[in-house]
Amino acid sequence: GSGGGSGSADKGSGHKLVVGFSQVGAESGWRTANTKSIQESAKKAGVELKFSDAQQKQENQIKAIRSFIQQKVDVIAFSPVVESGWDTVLKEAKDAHIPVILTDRAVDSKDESLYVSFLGSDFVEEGKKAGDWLVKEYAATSGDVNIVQLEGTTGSAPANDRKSGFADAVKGEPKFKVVASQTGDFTRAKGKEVMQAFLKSQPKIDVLYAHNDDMALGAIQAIEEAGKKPGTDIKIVSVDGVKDAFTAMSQGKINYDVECNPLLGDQLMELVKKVKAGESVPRRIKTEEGTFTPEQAAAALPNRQY
Amino acid sequence: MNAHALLTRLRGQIPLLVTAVLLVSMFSVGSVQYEGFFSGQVVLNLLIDNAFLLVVAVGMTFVVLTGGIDLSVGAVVALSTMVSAWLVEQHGWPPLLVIPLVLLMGTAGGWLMGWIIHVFEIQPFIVTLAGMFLARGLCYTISVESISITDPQYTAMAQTRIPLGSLFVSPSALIALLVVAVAFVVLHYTRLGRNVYALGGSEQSALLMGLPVQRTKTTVYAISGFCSALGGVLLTFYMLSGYGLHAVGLELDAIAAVVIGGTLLTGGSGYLLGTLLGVLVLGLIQTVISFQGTLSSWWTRIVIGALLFVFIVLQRLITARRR
Amino acid sequence: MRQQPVLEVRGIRKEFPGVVALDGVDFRLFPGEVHALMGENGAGKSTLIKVLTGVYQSDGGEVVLAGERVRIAGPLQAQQAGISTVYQEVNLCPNLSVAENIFIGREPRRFGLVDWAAMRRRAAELVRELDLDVDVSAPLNSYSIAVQQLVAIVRAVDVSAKVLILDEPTSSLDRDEVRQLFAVMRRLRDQGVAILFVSHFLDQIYEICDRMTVLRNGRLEGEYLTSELNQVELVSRMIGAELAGLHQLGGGKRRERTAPTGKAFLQADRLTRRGAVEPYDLDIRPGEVIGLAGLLGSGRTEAARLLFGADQSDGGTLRIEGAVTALRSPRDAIAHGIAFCSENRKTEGLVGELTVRENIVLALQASRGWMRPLPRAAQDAYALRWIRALDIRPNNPEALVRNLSGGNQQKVLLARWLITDPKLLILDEPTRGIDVGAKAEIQKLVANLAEDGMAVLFISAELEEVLRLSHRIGVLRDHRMVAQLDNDGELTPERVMATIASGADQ
Amino acid sequence: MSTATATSPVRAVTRSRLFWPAVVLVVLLLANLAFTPDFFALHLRGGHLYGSLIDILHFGAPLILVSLGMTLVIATGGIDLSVGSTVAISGALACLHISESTDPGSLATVLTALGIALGTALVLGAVNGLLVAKAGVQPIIATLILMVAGRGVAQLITDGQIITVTSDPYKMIGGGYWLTMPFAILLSALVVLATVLLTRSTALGLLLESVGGNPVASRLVGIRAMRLVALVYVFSALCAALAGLMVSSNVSAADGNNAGLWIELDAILAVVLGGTSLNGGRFSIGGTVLGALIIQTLSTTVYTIGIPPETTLVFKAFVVIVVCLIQSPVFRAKFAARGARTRRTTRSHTAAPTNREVGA
Ligand SMILES: Nc1ncnc2c1ncn2[C@@H]1O[C@H](COP(=O)(O)OP(=O)(O)OP(=O)(O)O)[C@@H](O)[C@H]1O
Ligand SMILES: Nc1ncnc2c1ncn2[C@@H]1O[C@H](COP(=O)(O)OP(=O)(O)OP(=O)(O)O)[C@@H](O)[C@H]1O
Ligand SMILES: [Mg+2]
Ligand SMILES: [Mg+2]
Repeated sequence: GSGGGSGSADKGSGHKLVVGFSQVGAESGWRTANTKSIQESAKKAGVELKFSDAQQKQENQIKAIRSFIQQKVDVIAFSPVVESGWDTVLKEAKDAHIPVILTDRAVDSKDESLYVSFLGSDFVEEGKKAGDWLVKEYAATSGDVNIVQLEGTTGSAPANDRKSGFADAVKGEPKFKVVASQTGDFTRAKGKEVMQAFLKSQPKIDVLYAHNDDMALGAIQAIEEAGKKPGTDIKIVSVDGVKDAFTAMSQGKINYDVECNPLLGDQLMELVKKVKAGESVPRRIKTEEGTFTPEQAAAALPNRQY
Repeated sequence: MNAHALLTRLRGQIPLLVTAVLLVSMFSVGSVQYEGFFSGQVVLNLLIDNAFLLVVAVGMTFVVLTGGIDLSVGAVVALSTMVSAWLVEQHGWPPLLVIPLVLLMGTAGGWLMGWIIHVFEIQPFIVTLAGMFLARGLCYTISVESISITDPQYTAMAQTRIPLGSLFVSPSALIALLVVAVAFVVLHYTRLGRNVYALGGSEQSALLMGLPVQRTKTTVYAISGFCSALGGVLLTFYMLSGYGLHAVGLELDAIAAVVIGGTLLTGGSGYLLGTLLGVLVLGLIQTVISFQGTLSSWWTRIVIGALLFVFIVLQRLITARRR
Repeated sequence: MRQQPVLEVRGIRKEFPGVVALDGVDFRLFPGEVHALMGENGAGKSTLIKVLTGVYQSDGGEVVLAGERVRIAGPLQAQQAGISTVYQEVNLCPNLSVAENIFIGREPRRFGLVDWAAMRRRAAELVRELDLDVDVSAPLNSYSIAVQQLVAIVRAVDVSAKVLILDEPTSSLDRDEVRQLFAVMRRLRDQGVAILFVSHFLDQIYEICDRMTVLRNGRLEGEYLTSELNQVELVSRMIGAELAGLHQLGGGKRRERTAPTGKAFLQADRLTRRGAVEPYDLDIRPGEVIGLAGLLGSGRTEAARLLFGADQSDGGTLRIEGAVTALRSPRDAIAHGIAFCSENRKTEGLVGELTVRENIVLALQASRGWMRPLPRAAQDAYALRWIRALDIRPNNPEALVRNLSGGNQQKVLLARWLITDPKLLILDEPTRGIDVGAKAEIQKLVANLAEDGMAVLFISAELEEVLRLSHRIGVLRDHRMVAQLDNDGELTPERVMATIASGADQ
Repeated sequence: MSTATATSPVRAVTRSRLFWPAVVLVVLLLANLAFTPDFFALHLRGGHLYGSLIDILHFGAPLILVSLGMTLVIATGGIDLSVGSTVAISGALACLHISESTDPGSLATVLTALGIALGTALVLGAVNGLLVAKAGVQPIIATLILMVAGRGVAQLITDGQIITVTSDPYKMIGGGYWLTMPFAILLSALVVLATVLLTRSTALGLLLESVGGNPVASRLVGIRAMRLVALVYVFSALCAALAGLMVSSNVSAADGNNAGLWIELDAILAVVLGGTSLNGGRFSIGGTVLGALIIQTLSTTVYTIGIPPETTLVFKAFVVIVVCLIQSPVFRAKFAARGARTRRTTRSHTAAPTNREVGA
């Protein structure tokens, strides 16, 4: 790969650290918070950040990474749009001796040496947490528990993983029945629209599991307009933990929220420095993420940034 | 042939020249703006990164020239990547069997859409939109996950680099250029090509002049289907994965490339080389964006729009003045 | 009698929703004959031709080609069966070059690839045979409708066919082209080609045709030898009644004219546009009819377009009612009371998918602006009045113009401009494709309008018509106005032709 | 073909361009009835009409508005891809203003918010109009620019976040009720009515159809084509903006990233299903409304009969294609006809969008 040549070799260590970061896009508030956190921490850490937005297109992300290689950055970090299909470009980076860090989503590449570390949350885990809570919550009841699910954008990694994680958690007990499951594209409007249809077509709904808070918030409105009480008539489990959701929780409208922390800027910068300094870093770093009950949420609400 | 004829011929080419000039000036601006921009490799990367778009746009050019439109291309690309990955990875079919199969599938799909459009006189927009839904839908019915490809032949195609001096291109880029060359010959030196233009000029007249309207139409959509499938194959090489969400909105990029290249959406007039330029313009804009590494997500979009705006307006003004 | 017909149809029936276009029509075409298909506007001529060539499928009857029954699926099959056709409206591809329009579908090829050089060469030869001076590599739409019509003819004639069908090929050709065309037709006839010829010019029919078939309202009126049926009888067969005022046909006596005096409504002074017309002067007084004569492509249309602001003049001045005016757009011209009825009804005139009524009121409505719509009642009144006055068929104001016959479309276009009652009416080939009866009517109409003080600029390829109507005749040649002849009693077509030929008045 | 010719009233109805879209809509609705028996049930709940049909109208309202503007654009032979972005921008602007104002609840605040949103839309539309009419850029590319950039602008306004507002007057537009009906339905009905009047009781409709049908001729009859075309894009932008307000007000939040995403496709589809040709010329507002409702019903159907998300698209594809076939006169003829002859006849005098002059 003459593209990068002996890329980072010729940069003195006194030289300001240059990181190329390729973001998926700006499809949600969560994503924006994630971007912001990274940009700010970079400023704080005195790292020069080359940021590029792929607008949900893997090919754009690949182009971006290529151009990082061209520009001979010191470290490349990116949150993959999707797990697969990165080997080629990552090889180019490797040939150019530029270490790569993954954030927020892993890649399924066989060749371990292509990236040094993966920093981020585990969507399957999140789904499981949501499911586990449900199992505990309904440990007492014996009757059927009718669940409706608002899925994320069809085919997107978080949607797939949160679905499967949740399914694993509840499959142990046959009383949990997912009676309806539709995509709400991670948006409030869709969430509301779909929930409204569910409320009409489903005679009995006990639980709503939403793949993200925006859809949950949309659904809450639908439930209220149908004259039911969200959180009591229909229990609501959701993922993300954005501020608006916490507000809703503090009003008891959401029963359980699994955090998916976008604020991994500082951790990333730490990692970058370590990697650059040649220290060994763990291959997998989980972002510290909690789960929230209404009480905890109410407590955490005041100092919630996003 | 006389001077006047030469002049008219030249006048026909002016939009093309203007576009080319604008493209070059855009590149030079980028070169002075960003370090490392002015390198042969950047130019070659334009081809490498946009090979599949180029192929798709070529197919789209045929359709648009007849006054039609094909919205299914993006989805067909995705479907091709999906089917390839699925067959190769999960059924262990040999690539040399899978690739022709995928191409055949795309062609057949296109042909079918063309047939429906012509025989039932339904507007291309809807038929191909339905095609788009169907193709994407089929992707998900195969799998909602993305399937990554580890097959050695594919990885080879993905990672071979054909060196040009100190630079390199990918096989895909060469394939794309080949497609352009072939398409050029077809459009300008075969009866099919001329019929395409005639159809775009006036379908009624084409019919009354005894041209094979139905055959031409179906063929054109078949070509577009083929190109989409081939684009899908190239994308598979590029991404080494099949995924239902690949190439979302690609149809718009393709149409944009075609139209920027000076082809009229109403059909009948346009240039294949224009499409090549159009693709390069879009690619160059992307490159500028990625070199300009400080743009926030939304400024990225705004700047893309702005660049497009400047380009289009200049293109219009200059060509308009020349007329 | 003679050998069997190459083409024969029996009991052909063709219905369109609401209209029976053809009803049990029989028709025979023999090799080596020129056969006229006669009938009023809307009689069914073009429909019959479209059925013969598979554009429409008949709802009844049979087509027999060279002795055997055939089902012609479409124009392509018709061509393969040896039927070559020029349809009524110019049906070529405006975006392609002249050469391509002539050869598309049968391009000369080398190694399977289109041989452009050869194509242009041969196209140039063919065009020259009709001594047309056009650049065959220029796009067709850069040429006037007449040129386009000739290109269509060239295309049809060049394929060596058994049957040649020409639907009103001469509607906007002038004498010379017609002569050229007839020469070609005779040559082909002598080679045994059967030619079906449609025209509303009786003289042409009698000059070239051996036999004719007359249609009336979609029914067969009869088949006659040209020699056995004189013009007056023919016309009465066509319209099914004794035509009052037949004297107005063919030649006819000139109407008495006293060239109006008084100040001009419009004065063009050295008006010019590069590449279209050389500087020319022209005064038009209220009540005056000015004719423009010239060969095809001489610049009559261009000259007229300048007076309407359809093209911008780039030299000279234009006075309207004494005041210097620059017409920036047709809208300006219309505001000054000028109307322009284009020679090209298909691309510059009608809006196909609008109804007859809507097309008729369009210009008037446009000048009123969208805020002041014509009341529906008024629209209907206008439509019905002119449908009756010009005998537009079908007489249904809600019929789509697209579905009208060529001549009837032309009438609609005329009506559109007449209802605006302009101060200056520019008519470019207004009687294109209009049948004898209606033509007489329209000529009378124009004359009367002039008598009532309307200024008229009248362009027609048919010199007699120009002479019959106009007080003064401007003669154009190679885009130059070479003379203006006062049309006193003495002016003859020959003299005008001479002027055109010599490029000066003697 | 003209329907005014002496035909029985029944024929006249079946010939009307609205007939087949209507049939399709009814069939779709009935299909739902099969799965959810009380699909048509309407009952009052807290003074609000409540039921699936209301939902369809309610969620369809924004699409109807956008399609309305799109119809006129398409009538002039153009197309407007930027509506989606306009939807996002207007919602974002309004919500931003309200959320920043001191008392979000006040009518004044909301009205100014609307003013800002609609005013901006006006400008955006004017830009499109000028690009198309004055600069002569092809509509699809001219509006593509705003489609791309506009989304960015919307995100810029919301700072990529979701702006939540709590303001009853604002909530009214998209979420509120009036006379037991969702206000959104009434509002869009009003706009549709106004547009019908505007186009059909003035000469606007005729002039638009003429410009779309034959631009050259239109110029020669002195129609101010340029102005009309520009105007139409402005109108389209305004409709989109109004739709944007509805969408954001309905969830009382502005989502610059997702609001109105891909709505342009749905809108165009609605117009085409409504029987308006993309080549310009004749347009049918009634048809467009039906088209929009068909689309909305379709997605509701998907939710209610529980088609799994991964097969949703396949389902939609089939419905769309079936709908088109039913609407295609040729198909119906082929379906009805025995043998080739009748087949070919119909083909020739049903004007395909492309062939403009079958007669003469
Ligand atoms: N596609 C169509 N749909 C409906 N009616 C049609 C169609 N084409 C032709 N007609 C009707 O059929 C009749 C015959 O039309 P046709 O064009 O054959 O007349 P024509 O003899 O060619 O007249 P002209 O001398 O003006 O060309 C007319 O009344 C016309 O309105
Ligand atoms: N619409 C047009 N655009 C460009 N050039 C044209 C156009 N129409 C005609 N011309 C050119 O101008 C010349 C004059 O054509 P024009 O139609 O004005 O002559 P004319 O005397 O009206 O001939 P015709 O009898 O064919 O109308 C034609 O030879 C043609 O080359
Ligand atoms: Mg005719
Ligand atoms: Mg002329």
